[in-house]
Amino acid sequence: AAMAQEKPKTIYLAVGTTSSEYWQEVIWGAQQVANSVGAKLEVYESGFDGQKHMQQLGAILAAGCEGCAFAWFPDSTAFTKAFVERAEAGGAVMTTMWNRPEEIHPWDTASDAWIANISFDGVDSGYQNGMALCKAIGGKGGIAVLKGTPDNPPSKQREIGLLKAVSECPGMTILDTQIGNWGQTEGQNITRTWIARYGDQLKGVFAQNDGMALGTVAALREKGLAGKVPVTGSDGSSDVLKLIKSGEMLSSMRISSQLHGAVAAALAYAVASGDLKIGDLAQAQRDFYLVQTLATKDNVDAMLSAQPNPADFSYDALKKNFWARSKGQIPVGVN
Amino acid sequence: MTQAQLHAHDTGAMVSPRRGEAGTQRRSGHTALGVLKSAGPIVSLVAMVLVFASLTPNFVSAANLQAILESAAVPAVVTIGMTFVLVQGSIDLSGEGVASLANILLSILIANSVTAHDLGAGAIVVALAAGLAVGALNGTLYAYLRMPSLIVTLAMWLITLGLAALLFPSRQPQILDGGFVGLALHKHLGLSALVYLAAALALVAFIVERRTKLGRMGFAIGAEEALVRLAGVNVNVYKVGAFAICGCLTGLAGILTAAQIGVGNPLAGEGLLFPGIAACVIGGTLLSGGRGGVLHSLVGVLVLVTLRNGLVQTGANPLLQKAIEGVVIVVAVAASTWHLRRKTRVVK
Amino acid sequence: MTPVLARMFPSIRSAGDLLRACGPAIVLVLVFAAVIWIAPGILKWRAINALLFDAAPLLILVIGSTLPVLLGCIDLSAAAMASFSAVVVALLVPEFGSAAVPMVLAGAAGIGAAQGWLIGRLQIPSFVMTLGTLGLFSGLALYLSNASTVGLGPGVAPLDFLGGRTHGVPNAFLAVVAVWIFLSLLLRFTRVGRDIYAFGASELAAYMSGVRRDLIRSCAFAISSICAALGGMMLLSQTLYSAPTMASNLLLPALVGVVAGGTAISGGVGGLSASLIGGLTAVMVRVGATIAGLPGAAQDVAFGIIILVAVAVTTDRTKIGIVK
Amino acid sequence: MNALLSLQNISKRFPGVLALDEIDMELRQHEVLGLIGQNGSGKSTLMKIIGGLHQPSAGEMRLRGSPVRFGSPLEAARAGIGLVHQEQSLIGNLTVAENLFIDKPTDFSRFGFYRRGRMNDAARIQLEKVELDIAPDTPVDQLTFAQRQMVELAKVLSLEELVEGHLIVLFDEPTSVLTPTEIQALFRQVRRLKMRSSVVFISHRMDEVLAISDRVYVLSDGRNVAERVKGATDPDELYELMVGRQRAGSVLPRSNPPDKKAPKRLAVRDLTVPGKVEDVTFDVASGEIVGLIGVQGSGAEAVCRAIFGVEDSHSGHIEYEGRPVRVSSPSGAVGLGIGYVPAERKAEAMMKGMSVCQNMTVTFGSDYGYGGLLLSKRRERREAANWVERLKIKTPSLDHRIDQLSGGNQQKAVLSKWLLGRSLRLLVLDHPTRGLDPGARADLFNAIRRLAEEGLSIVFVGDTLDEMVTLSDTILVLRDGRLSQRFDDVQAKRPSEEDIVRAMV
Ligand SMILES: Nc1ncnc2c1ncn2[C@@H]1O[C@H](COP(=O)(O)OP(=O)(O)OP(=O)(O)O)[C@@H](O)[C@H]1O
Ligand SMILES: Nc1ncnc2c1ncn2[C@@H]1O[C@H](COP(=O)(O)OP(=O)(O)OP(=O)(O)O)[C@@H](O)[C@H]1O
Ligand SMILES: [Mg+2]
Ligand SMILES: [Mg+2]
Repeated sequence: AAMAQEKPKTIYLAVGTTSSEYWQEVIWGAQQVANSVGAKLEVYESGFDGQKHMQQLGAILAAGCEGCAFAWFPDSTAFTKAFVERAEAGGAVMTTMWNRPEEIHPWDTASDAWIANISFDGVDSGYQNGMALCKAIGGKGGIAVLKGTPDNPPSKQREIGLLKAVSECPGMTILDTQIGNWGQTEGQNITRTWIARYGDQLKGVFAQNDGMALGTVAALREKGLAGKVPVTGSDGSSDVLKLIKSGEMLSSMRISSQLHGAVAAALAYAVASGDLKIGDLAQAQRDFYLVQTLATKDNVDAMLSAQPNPADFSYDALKKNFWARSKGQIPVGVN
Repeated sequence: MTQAQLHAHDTGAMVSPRRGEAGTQRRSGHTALGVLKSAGPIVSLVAMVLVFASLTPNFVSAANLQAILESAAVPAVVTIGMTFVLVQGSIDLSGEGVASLANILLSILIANSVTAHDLGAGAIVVALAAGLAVGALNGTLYAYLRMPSLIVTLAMWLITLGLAALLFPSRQPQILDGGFVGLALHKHLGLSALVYLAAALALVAFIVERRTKLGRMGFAIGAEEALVRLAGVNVNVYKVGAFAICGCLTGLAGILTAAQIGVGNPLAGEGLLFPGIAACVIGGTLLSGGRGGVLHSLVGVLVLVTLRNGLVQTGANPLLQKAIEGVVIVVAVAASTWHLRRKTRVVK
Repeated sequence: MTPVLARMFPSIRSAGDLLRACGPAIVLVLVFAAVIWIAPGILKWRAINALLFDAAPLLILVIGSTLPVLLGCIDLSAAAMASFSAVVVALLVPEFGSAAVPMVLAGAAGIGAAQGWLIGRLQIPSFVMTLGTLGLFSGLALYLSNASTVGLGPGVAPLDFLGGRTHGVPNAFLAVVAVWIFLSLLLRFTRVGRDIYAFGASELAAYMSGVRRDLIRSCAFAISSICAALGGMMLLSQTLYSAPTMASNLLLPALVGVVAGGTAISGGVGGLSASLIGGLTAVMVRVGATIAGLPGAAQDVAFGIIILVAVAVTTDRTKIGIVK
Repeated sequence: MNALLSLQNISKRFPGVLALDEIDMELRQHEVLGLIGQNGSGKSTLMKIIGGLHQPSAGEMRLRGSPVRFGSPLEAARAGIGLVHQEQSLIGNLTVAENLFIDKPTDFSRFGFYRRGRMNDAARIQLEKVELDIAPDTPVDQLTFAQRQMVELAKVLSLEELVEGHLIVLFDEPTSVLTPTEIQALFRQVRRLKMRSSVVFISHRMDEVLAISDRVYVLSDGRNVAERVKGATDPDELYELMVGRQRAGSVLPRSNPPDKKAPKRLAVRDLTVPGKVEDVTFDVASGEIVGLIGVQGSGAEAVCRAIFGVEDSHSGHIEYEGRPVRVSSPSGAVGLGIGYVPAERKAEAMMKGMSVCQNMTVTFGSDYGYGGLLLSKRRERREAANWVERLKIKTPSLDHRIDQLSGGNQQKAVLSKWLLGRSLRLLVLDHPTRGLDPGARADLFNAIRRLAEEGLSIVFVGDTLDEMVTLSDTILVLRDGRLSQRFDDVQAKRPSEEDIVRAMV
């Protein structure tokens, strides 16, 4: 890639949707980076339609984009390779978020353009939430599982983590697994059906994200069961934190979405502006998880009162060590 | 012999009784065959209940019936509105966007955790008005500019969804208005106010459909628009009316979703549209217009909701549920319109 | 108009007709001009070339979806079919190698034809039938792939070809052009084409004139399915990974493309050139919105408004008595 | 006499067509005014202008001396003007009562809600006028065709109660689909109506027009060419004024009687269509014209449709050119060389929005191409042009939209769709002359006769006995779905009409 010493004026950020708190925070994080270097942040939304992002990337590259900085969300793992290869062909550099096929990595594919892949550990999320659930139900009883869209890596990882927890908590059994497609209403309808089907047998619900967990809580409320049947989610969105505080939810894996956006943007900018050379990066710096914390009743107050400080997300602050909050390299064979 | 004389002659010839004389016959719905034919969708519903009941004993429990009715409430509201449009032979695809827009409007205007507004019932009025306005705009573009409703509402789908996203205040607003959230929470006879609201709306819609000019002209337009125009009826007004009703009810559905979950969601309408249309058609409302109605569509909603519930109850492979649903839609529609098959029938 | 032109385009009889016939093309030119104005860099051959490469899957879907629409039907399952066939190809390649591609295309043709045939036999609206198969294909794609992305190694000649370039032109786009030419000839110069238009203008009258409607419907839906499968493979050749939902979002843009070109949703009016223009318009609008730097949600709003304007301008209301 | 309604220099221009060209007309009080003219001469357009459906492009309309302009049928109805349309205009899924008042200023709805009781009571009164014993809340699609026509009549009669003062009632070809009994009932109503209204009556049957009208206007090409008073004219003169040629001998006699020994083209044995036709057996020789007749509902139409394969189910044997065949769809029939012109031209035979040429070549155009699959537009256009000339189809060009032709010309274009087929050997015609003017009918008959002489076999269901006797070689009479009598060699020994009628009842 062209290591233009001239600083990029724009950072291009691709997001799944602007209609969710997580993505809004990602945008916010990236915006702080852009602000701090005086660059413009352009946000591209796809509604999780990979084709749309392909066309948008194509349009940007077509208009001429040597040495551009991209922080990109591949809508599904199927598109990752195409995105990074295009960035390479267009002479740009790119960081990716979340979705990467298990068998390709930034150092073996489009390695001059693909700076890094930044994600969160879904197995860990599933495991910790699962163990919290195990504890909450006293190590015994049936739980039900709400999965996200079935072909999505975080959904699979969180399921693997849960299964690990189940194997360590032999009294906890999985009554049923259904696909809720990350949606609130679907989560609500499925949970209603579970309540009717399992009645008292249903001791807990493991929802793979906060949206479905919200639907689950709504269904439990209808039956006066909210707070009695523990529910776990993942993302740590503000409304779920409030539910954890009120006791209607048990836990949720809080990921730092601002950090996700900021690190992805900062790394892309760093390479595009020549502050960092791809060739100097180790594998652990190119494929890593960011830290995450399980939100429970014990720490939720602190989380709720914490206000992100823009200064922490400035380019200069991050540049001190882009990997300061990395949880380490993503294990091989996993994504 | 002149032709006039000839006519006088075969005067006698023509008095022989004709076949199929309606004479004293009343409505087809009152004949045994008529009842059976329009009962097709109900028969499929009953058959489905029987199948699931035999597969899992829990299926017919009171708790599960409540679950089914609660899950049917919001789709029913959407479907009632959609029926008015389909009966006229047009289609409204904008539902997902409209419901999302109404949902987000409501949740940022009612007492909530993100914005400072607290309009109370005023928020509901604004959100409903937005639905109504989009519906009326759909109808106006379709009726007065003569653009196909499919494409008008498809574009409006994108526009309203975009507006909902633009209005989204970067965090999901939690709704703090206890009375509003209570709509979904307080139960009477085991059912929330939403179910009663849906039932009441169905009743009102049924009366509108059968007893008002708007309802009756809707059927007429669906069957013979050209003739209705020929009679000098201002068809466009009724078209706009139907789309406005549809938009308003779809907006209401978005509002009710907010009551159910307790948080605003700019994607609240997702997954409402195609099942809504499928429900109408399964119930016996023809996409070509002129036939069917609110009660038909309600049966269709129950068929779909029962199916989804039953698939979960019986533990069908979750990956295959969509596929099973697809097949059931086709089979249910084919079965409920089987008696209409004719060589010369046109179905597009 | 000169007599020769009048003979070639008998339906154009006045300036108004001419304007309406050219409306979609004018809209395309205007949109393109706007894009050039925003970003002159787009005029480079490399840029256009890349755009065509990206647009190919959508364009082929638009072309395929046109045939059912010409009948007055609709094929909602096309995008799901594209994902489904991409998944099946990826699954079959380890076993059958390059032969997987023609196998899947043939399978798609068969499934499409069966779909069309069932619409006639069961007499259910195509909207419902294809809504059902939309669910069926996406469910099967999930099930067969076990809900995961399936990688595709190199060495699948047909897919390598689709992903490659000839004299710098993307082969995928060449394939689109080839399909477009072939189908245009089919529509214009063969009995099948004539029957499709007759069916669209009045199914009953066409049936009573001896048009074999089951056959025609099957043909149209088979072509739609083949094009969808081809679109799925183009996508696959770009990403080299298949996912069970990878093309699902193409459904609406494909329909928009068909209609924005001036093909009437009620059937009998329009054609493939119109669709190609409409599809390119849909692509250019998105490109323009992207380059203009509109925020994501505003892009949707702008896209919606442009569709409304384009359709308002290009709908030929004289040929459709009653608009539904 | 004082003119109730007078039209001065009324013109109506449609895109590309001048339908009315400076028409003057006067309608007096208490009179029945007959209006005749060839297909496409502008009769319906004139009625629609008076009825408020169209607005004139130029000219003035005066009602009781003061100029008026109706923007809609409702405005016309308020002024006491009612129109019975040429095509039936009832809406199938509305009730009889709703249909009766759909285009009237009524107070049967309040705040958009219907007051059904009042509406049905009012409807009952109207139905009694036309002696129709049906419940006012019956959906119209449950009525028979003729019942519907009577409802159409009641619909216009209901103006009597709703509007004060003198009425104007316009009948656009009300009789073309009525049986003689019903025509008599209609005429009784018209005569009764004269007490408080003026009537305009359009028909293609000269004798009917003369029987009911006090005065007759003749239209031609959108112009008013003649005015005649009852008693001072006769059908032949009217015909001449209208068509511009002699009536006598308008249908040519058959030059060569069909060869009785020629091989059978079609043999129908024990044909049964459930609920419509029972055990019907007959033969059609090559070049023979077989006329089927019976009262409405006697099964003639079902026989035609069964032969063409569009009845949903039928049993019995059909032999075609000596081979037993099962025809289960029109395409199957076409493959055998059988064609069918249905009675419902608009819905079943014509592709609206497509050109004359496209309509003509849809079935057999590929015969002029290559290998049955590739088309040759040049050759098929030449053939289409050939038939346009032969049948004297009046169209500006081959590429004119078929629905903008007059009824008779539409019918000829539909007919030539079949004649284009070189392999066509049997043509089934179901009421082919419905709505045609006498000149067009004569043209059509001559064409059919000529084709039969060339060897085409024809099965024909006609509108009147006169038609049957004029054209058929053999007449088969159907009664209640069964064959009740046959008359052979009709052209040689004409059966008396009494005989035929006797077989029908
Ligand atoms: N007896 C019947 N009753 C009701 N509907 C029927 C009956 N027979 C056929 N149909 C319906 O009419 C449709 C048309 O059938 P038909 O075989 O006449 O035409 P087709 O198969 O389209 O013609 P072709 O064979 O030329 O393609 C069928 O698909 C079927 O749904
Ligand atoms: N809506 C229209 N648009 C364009 N041309 C029309 C329209 N209505 C009628 N015409 C044309 O106007 C002329 C007069 O038609 P009109 O229907 O008044 O004839 P008519 O005398 O009633 O014929 P018929 O005896 O067949 O009923 C015809 O040439 C017809 O094609
Ligand atoms: Mg007329
Ligand atoms: Mg067949």
